[in-house]
Amino acid sequence: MSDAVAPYTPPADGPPPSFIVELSAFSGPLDLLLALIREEQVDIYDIPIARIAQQFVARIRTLGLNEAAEYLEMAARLLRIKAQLLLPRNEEEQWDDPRAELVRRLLEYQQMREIVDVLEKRGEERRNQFSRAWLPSQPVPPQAPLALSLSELLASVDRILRVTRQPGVHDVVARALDVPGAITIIRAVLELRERLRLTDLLNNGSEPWQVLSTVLGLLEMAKLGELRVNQPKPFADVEISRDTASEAA
Amino acid sequence: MTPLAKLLEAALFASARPVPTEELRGLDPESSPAAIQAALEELREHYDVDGHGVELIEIGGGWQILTRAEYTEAIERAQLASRPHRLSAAALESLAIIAYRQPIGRLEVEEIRGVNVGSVLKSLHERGLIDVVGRAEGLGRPLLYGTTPLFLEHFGLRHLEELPRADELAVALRVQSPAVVAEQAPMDEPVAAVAASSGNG
Amino acid sequence: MTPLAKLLEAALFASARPVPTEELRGLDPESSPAAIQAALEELREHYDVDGHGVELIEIGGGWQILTRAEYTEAIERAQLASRPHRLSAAALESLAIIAYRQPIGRLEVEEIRGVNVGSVLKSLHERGLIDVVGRAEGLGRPLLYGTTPLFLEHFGLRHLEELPRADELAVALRVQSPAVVAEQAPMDEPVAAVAASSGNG
Repeated sequence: MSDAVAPYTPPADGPPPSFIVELSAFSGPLDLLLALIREEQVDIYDIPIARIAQQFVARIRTLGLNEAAEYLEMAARLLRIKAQLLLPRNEEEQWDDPRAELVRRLLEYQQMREIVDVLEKRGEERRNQFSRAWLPSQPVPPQAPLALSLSELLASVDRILRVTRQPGVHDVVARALDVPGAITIIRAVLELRERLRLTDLLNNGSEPWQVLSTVLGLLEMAKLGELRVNQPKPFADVEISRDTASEAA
Repeated sequence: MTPLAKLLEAALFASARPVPTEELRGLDPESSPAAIQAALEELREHYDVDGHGVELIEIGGGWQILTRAEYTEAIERAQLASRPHRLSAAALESLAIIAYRQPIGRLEVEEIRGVNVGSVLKSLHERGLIDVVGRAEGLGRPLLYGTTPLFLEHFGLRHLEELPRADELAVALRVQSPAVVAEQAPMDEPVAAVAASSGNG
Repeated sequence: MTPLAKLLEAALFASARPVPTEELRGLDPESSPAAIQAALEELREHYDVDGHGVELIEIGGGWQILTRAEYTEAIERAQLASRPHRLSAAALESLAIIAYRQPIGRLEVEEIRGVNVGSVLKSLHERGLIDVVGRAEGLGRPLLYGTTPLFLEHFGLRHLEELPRADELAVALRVQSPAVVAEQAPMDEPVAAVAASSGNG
């Protein structure tokens, strides 16, 4: 980033301006992450998470993207991976690289960008040709005949049967919680931003154990006086803020 | 054709309205009005002499390319013939539920499909495939729907009893709402079996 | 030109959208598909060899007459037509995912892009580039999206297969798509597997 970019000052209060992400050169956190990986010239299969996470956090601060939940969620994810990498490993146990999922997503995203390039090129060629624009008004043709078949109707019956017979039953797999890890992440995110929402720390893909770890971590930190947790009304987004009063003390 | 005639053809084709001669001049500032006029004549003649399905005509001070009248009928016929209307998956599902469960109210259909079906029922009604056959008792006396003779005609059925698999669907639809079943089901038992057994009870 | 080529020209001129091949056949039921094809070739060649401002191309599952690219600038300068806006990066990314993974639900698009796509999908739907093509099974029966013929037209594609195959791209696609199509899912598939794969795939 050049020096020309003024340091971003978050607004004193009120919702963050929603156009920030639109104006940004990046179309999402994965885009930014890929750009960093390219800039740093690191191997995508062996990402130095500590370095990249630090760069990512620094960059979203510079760009003022830390008001966008998606970037913040990615920052939290990177810090979570970093924390998991620091955990002591048992040599005999099978170890899953915590970066694997991120690498898969980055590759998938990279491939999608290649398709975008193809689409952009083809779209640009097509944009340079006009179709017939002026069409004299014609009488409205009568309603087209209906195409219906019994097999289609029966296929619908099958679909309905399937749905009514298959209520959503999930297998529940117990998973150990990682409250200290969650606390590390929350601290790092709070470092970045004074107030945030619970949804900034979690995303659709968060697993139950991650949600529970985060919630327990929040409660623990609230007890320690590191932050305040507030829910304005039932089912509203949970708001988290740094407890500046106790910090000063 | 001369380059100017080709440019005029492209411009008239792309324009959303008939184009007056003065505006055509904006296409090529170096061409004189006489040159534009000559190119228009060239294009018109090309369409007429060479034998095209379209023609260039001047109307109300503007120029436009139109399809020749002799082809209009064939074009309309082809459009109609090639676009039979298909029912959406949503409409078919609602129609199937009404066929097997009639008379049935809107809310019941929505409960089974899990989505709002107001507009779907409206379009099925407009198509003449379902009709209001009565009103339920109770609050608001909601309308009840059933299929029409046109429905039978469409599927080549003499009467509703000819619809296959009525028993199967009737059983499935009598099952309690999925949420309740889920709570009762033992975790390791296949779901389909649960639904079937509770249906028979 | 032959009478059939003239008829096809008229029909193609009368439509702002590509005309599907079946509709072209409906223009003259007595002509064989081969004859229609030959007449299309004749028309295309006529436009190319004879030198016209327009050309005939195969696109979006049909045939369409379009102006030649070399005249675009002049037409735009004369304000007789204007090019459509480019799609945003967000819209293009979402479209690319939907084109390759259709039918696909909103959550899966969001998972790949890493951002919320609700408003993007809404605008793509309003522009007619994507449509709802079904519903997934499982909780809430989320809507599944697919691309439309207008998508092909917008990107000058004859059909979806014209896009590079996944294995031709530098990075290999994820092996299995988690989206389960209502129509394709086998009857006895346990729903738990569906819910699990779409939840955190």
